[in-house]
Amino acid sequence: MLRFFLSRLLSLVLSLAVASLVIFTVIEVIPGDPAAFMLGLNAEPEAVAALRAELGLQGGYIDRYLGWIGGLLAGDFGTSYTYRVPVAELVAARLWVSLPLTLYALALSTLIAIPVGVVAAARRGGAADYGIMGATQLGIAVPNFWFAMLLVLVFAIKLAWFPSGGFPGWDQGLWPNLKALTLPAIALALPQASILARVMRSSLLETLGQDYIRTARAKGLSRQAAVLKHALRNALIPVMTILGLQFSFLLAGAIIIENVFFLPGLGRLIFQGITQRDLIVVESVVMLLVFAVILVTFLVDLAYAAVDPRLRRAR
Amino acid sequence: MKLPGQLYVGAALSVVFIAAALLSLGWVPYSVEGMNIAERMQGPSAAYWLGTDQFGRDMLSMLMVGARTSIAVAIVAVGIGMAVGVPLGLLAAANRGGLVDEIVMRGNDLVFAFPSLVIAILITAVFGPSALNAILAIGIFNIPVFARVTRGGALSLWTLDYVLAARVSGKGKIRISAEHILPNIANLLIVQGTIQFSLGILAEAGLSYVGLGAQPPTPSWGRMLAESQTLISLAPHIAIFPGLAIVLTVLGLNLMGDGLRDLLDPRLRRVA
Amino acid sequence: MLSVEGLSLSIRGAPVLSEVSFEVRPGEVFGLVGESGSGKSMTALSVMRLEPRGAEVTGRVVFEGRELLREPERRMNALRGREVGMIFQEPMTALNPVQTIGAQVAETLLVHGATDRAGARAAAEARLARVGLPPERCPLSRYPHELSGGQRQRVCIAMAVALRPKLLIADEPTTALDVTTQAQILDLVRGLVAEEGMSLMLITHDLAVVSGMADRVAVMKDGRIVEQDATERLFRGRSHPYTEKLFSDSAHVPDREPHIRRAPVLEVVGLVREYPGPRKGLIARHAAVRAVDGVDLTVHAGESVGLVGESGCGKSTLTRAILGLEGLQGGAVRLEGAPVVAPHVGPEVRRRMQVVFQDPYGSFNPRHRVDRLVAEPFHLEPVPEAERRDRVAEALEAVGLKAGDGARFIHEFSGGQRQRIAIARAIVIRPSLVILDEAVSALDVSIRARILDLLAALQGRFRLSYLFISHDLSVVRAITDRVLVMKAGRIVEEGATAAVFDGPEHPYTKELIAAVPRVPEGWVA
Amino acid sequence: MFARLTTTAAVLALSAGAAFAQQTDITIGMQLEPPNLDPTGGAAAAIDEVVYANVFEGLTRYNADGSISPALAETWDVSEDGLTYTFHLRDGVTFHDGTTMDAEDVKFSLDRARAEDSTNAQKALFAGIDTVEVVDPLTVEVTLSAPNSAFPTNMAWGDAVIVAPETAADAATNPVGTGPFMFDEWVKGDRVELVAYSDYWGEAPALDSATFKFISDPTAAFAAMMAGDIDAFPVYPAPETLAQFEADPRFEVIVGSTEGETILAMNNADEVLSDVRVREAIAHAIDRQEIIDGAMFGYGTPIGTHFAPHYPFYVDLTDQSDHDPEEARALLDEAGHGDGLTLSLKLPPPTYARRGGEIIAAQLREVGIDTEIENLEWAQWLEQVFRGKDFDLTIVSHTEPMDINIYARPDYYFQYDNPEFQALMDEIALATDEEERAALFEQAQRMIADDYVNGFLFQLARTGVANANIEGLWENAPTQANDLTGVRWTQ
Repeated sequence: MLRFFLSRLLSLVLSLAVASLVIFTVIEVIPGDPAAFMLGLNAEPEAVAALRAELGLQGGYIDRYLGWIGGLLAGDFGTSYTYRVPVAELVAARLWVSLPLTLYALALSTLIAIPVGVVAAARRGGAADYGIMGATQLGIAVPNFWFAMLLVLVFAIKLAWFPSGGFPGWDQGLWPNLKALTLPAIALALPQASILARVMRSSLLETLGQDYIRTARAKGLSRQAAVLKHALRNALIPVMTILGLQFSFLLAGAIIIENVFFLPGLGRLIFQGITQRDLIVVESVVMLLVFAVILVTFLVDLAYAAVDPRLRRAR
Repeated sequence: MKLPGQLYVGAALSVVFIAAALLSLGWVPYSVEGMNIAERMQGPSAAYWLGTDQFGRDMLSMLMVGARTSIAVAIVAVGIGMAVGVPLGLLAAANRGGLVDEIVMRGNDLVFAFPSLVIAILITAVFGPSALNAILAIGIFNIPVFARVTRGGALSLWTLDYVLAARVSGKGKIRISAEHILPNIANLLIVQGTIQFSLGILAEAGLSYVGLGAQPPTPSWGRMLAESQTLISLAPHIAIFPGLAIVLTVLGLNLMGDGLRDLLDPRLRRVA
Repeated sequence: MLSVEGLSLSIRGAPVLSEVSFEVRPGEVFGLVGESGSGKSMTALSVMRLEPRGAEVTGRVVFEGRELLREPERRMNALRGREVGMIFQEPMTALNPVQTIGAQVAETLLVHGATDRAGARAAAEARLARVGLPPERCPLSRYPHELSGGQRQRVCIAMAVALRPKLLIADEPTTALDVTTQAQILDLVRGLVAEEGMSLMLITHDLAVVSGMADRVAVMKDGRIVEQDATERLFRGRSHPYTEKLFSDSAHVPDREPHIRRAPVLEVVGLVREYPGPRKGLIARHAAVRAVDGVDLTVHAGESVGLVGESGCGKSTLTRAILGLEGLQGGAVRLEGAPVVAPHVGPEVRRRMQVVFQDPYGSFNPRHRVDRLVAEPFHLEPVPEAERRDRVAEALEAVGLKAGDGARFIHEFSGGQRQRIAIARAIVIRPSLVILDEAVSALDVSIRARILDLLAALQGRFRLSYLFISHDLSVVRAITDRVLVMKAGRIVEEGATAAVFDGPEHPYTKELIAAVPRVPEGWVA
Repeated sequence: MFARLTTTAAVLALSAGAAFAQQTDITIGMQLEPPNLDPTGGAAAAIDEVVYANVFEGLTRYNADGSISPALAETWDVSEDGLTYTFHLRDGVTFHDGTTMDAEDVKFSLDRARAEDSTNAQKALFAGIDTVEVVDPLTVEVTLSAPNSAFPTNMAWGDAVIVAPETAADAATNPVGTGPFMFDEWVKGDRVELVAYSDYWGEAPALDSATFKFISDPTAAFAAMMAGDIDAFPVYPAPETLAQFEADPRFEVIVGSTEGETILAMNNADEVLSDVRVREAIAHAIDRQEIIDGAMFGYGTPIGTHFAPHYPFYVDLTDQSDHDPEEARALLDEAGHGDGLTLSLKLPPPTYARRGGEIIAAQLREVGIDTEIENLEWAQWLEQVFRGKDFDLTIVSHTEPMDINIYARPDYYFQYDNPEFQALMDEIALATDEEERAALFEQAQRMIADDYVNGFLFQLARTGVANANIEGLWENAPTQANDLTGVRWTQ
């Protein structure tokens, strides 16, 4: 187990190093100067130069990269050019929106997809199976921003059950924020739930065909007992990988939804960062997202070993 | 054997849109170039079967030409994904456990780790928004998908006896990969190809929605959807039709992909 | 105890069983013998009402007075595992990989509410001990992937007999096991049946196994019982022609007139093959595992040499080393004098050695036509197109197929025909040595006999030498001139086949030969 | 004393009894979030839209109608030679942190803005200042290097607000001013909250708190207004939905004009566009009304020159460049481009540019000019077009007040170099008499119109939507601001 853990840790650190190099290089190449952007149309060249110096944009490529990495390791993400506020503070505030939204969407998607997938597999070829397969196909096909638009039109404007967007802030208590996150979470959860249901179904069908299910039936377990006790646990293993992937996708992939519901999340922070050329913010946040994704994949691998004894080599 | 109905419905839907795209090369009910503000935001009528958009252009023509953009972007993006991803996957499987395998897999994990939409936005910020950059952005994220699927399929074949027999006949890894491995994972790639194709259309719509896909005057479904958003209660048809076009095309492709998978899946064939 | 009358089954219209009738009396061992595809497994599954979906079953199955085909599912669940136990052929996949063996055995008791949790664990421990897996040697907390094939089958047996069922159905329980393990498992089952007064329905394709176990036996062919009687009377009588053919084929010895020349074709000297041991901690490793530990082996021109050993003895590693597919850690391999140095073995050396594998379904690329498959070795010997086509046609006819078959695809052929095509592929470029790696193990007795005849004929006609690798002693005895017995990477005994089989010297060989089930003397003339 | 107390109690009781208490908080919608809250450190309009007149005040201030009135400077007198301005400050004015505002602070603010390393976006406004002297705590004497009649107006700009030395440094994140509202909280990416400042020197505002919410997506803006999450959206981004708000009694649509002259800028240094006939042809190819209807759904006033129509001395020259495709084609033939011409059209993000661009592209195609549209973000537009001058055509709206003087700067992005016009601008700077300034401005407008320097399209309308029960919001936008001092709920 230890060896498995250390080798994964090593590859994690390596990936992060390569990722930081790629991110910094790509972002350095972006044309457009943040200082000029901030001072607008009629600014004097000296004023722009003065601001550039103040923001520390003058240094060469190498030492700025080392400066940035040094900061990252020390936990100092640098100061945002436009907001003049430590990036860590900015990101923390935005994380308090993106993380709950991601978890809420993931919970919704999992709670719907797992049972639906199991039913579809159990009644393979039946009406329920076709119905579910059709619905999931539709779920995948609908562009989530279009679906979000329709949700807002119906639930926010016509029925006014939910706010049309915005985020009251956690100091206003749980309920108003939950209401604010409901529509975006549904919009995000739809495609993910469809994908998860399909994976659950095919994975369960695979395990149902295994010999040990027949052995269980021969021991006297009913069809349902065999599915729940034996098939389900084995079928959940591949589903975990998909969950890991979906978590990382949702964390950053919600840019469009955050726009439609004007939520102050990580996605919009990156998008604004790019348009305002607030490069220090973009670099640090993308780095954080890459780290989150690699960490999640790492945790999924560990969970794999926990669930599937065959992977635990060093017994 | 699963009813191939899925395949027929899927194929029918996909053919309709591909035909519309091809037809639009030659003939289009109304030119998408010209505008006439006077006729704007009209609902479906005899003259304009699907109504007109906010600039008075005919929605049907816009959708047909838009189909061409979406399908072109998706096809080329899948092409990139396959052209680079498949050889990488075969190489990784051929040197199973070796250095090449490790590098390819780590590279895959890394590309997967990058948030795809953010990278698409970065690419467009660097090179400016255009259909080509959208293709590039979507294509890059297809590579790891195909690499992973190819490697998975190839690994299971390398253990089979006929590959050993080929090695005993003195064939090298490259020749074996080409002659024996690739043909036998072809159906796997076809199925994955249709799925990535449909995801490509969704991604193009997403990018255009954020203003990063094809630029005016080339019509694109995503941009039509984005521009129609604010008019949704004023002229709902402008928002409904592009959305429906995307949904039906992606649905058609996915159904076809599923149908193909069941048709080509050897396991099912043997049982029947 | 159990009486089956007119049992018929068809899947989507295709008949699988027709009018199968037999009886199993209390305490009796009833044998069901037949080749693959004869429907014997389907009979067992139908009795247990575990037949596949979409199958229509008719007839009557009466177990202790209850008409099983009419029983509601709930009552059948209560019966399975408590009154009727079943074990299957493939132990490697019969257990749930993510659950401990203790839990899986205890489950049988828990499902039927026999005892509480603690009671179930105690019973499980007792049962596992009874089947030869005492807790001190094999704790209940072990997982299936940590046990050998034989141990797993013992767990399956423990599960099946946990509640002391009245009837135990065993569907080919030892086919996938080594001969020594098979003997132990058969003894265990015989002991259990006798001790607990269970009746046993044993399903196998091996006549020797059934002769040693069953009181009564029935022979099945194409879903029908062709003959059924007390074991000894049936073996001696063999009234039905199919039964007669079954017996003759399984005892068949092809007539060969080996003319062995002195020149050695294959020389293997002191061959050593090591695998890095499993890692311990981050860097350190356990000692390297020596799969092949200094093996010497020679095959003379025109000779058939047999290499026998149980799974895990290193014979397939040795084969891959001889074929030059993997590097060596010691010793050398010479083919007609030319050294074989992996992995880049020159075409002129490779051309003289070809191989036939075990699994007919995995040996061919499904996308290629047969003529292209057979012509694959020509990669080593560029030959003009016309000559290549003739040689392929000649090879196909030599193995008993038609030249026209070249245009067809592999999935259009039966298992036996595919093995013929594999042989055609092996001989098409006139190698001097053909290695047969478990080449006939997957075939039914009747087809095996024909293939062995073919190999004997080809050896004479093309002056081939064979290296025959197998775990099936009776086949090796029938076709080889000399035999080597391998255990844990070493050759423990070598000699003329008849001498070794009649008077084995090494204790392991003795044990091996003793473990081979044999039809009692005199039963078969 | 007692009498006053009872009346206020009565008023409170009365209102408490009314259907619901007089609403005293307001939520204002804005499309862009300010990068920071220091108006002297950045040019972004969003900064002024939050803090101007609410948090910060200058010596003078803009009113709703564009006129200037005294703010922190009660009165000021000008020397004969127009060089020395003596400002008499109001007494008893305090910053939000309680410190008093006096001449020292004014001197500090002006010196800070005109310093060498100042990052003030409008440094040019302070270039004319020679010296700033503190006479006494309530009097400041500013001497200019050259007379400039517009100096009091310049002091009304957002960039010229008065800050205290102690709090100037971190004004970006924690603004401390003298205005009626104090900075309360800023949730980045979502909203800024202000609360009323109890000891404000002037008349207390009707509101006691205000929230500025940032919604960039037009659909989200529409949804937020419709759902009532936002009370007022002064610069509303989706003109196409205004028809619905007009039809809804709950809302009131406020249409005013801004200082934004929207133009199709042409690169006068480009060898094709340097030919006035080509520029005139382009001007005639454009149909202004179709652009206003198509892009802005009818909101906007056509302009024939670079001047805001709501000024008295605006000259309507639209007929000089009326929509005449025949004339355009003739001019193009004359200029030798009969067989067609291809030009790049680079568009910044706002909807007037993106939609206007598509319509203009179609109109130019009618007369044989093909355009390659390139949508750029602001940063790219500034880099390529504004500073790099690498463009043929672009569309942008200049929202600074009275900015016709940009045509006197040859280095400006459309690179118009006309010495005659530059001389005219210097003359205007010196003129102090109103009639004389009006005549000179008129002459300036005609000159750039005759030269067809750019395609003058329309004055950007200020389309705002607000809850019908709100009054006191600015209709026009003489400067970028959301002055809440006069705003109140009617019921």
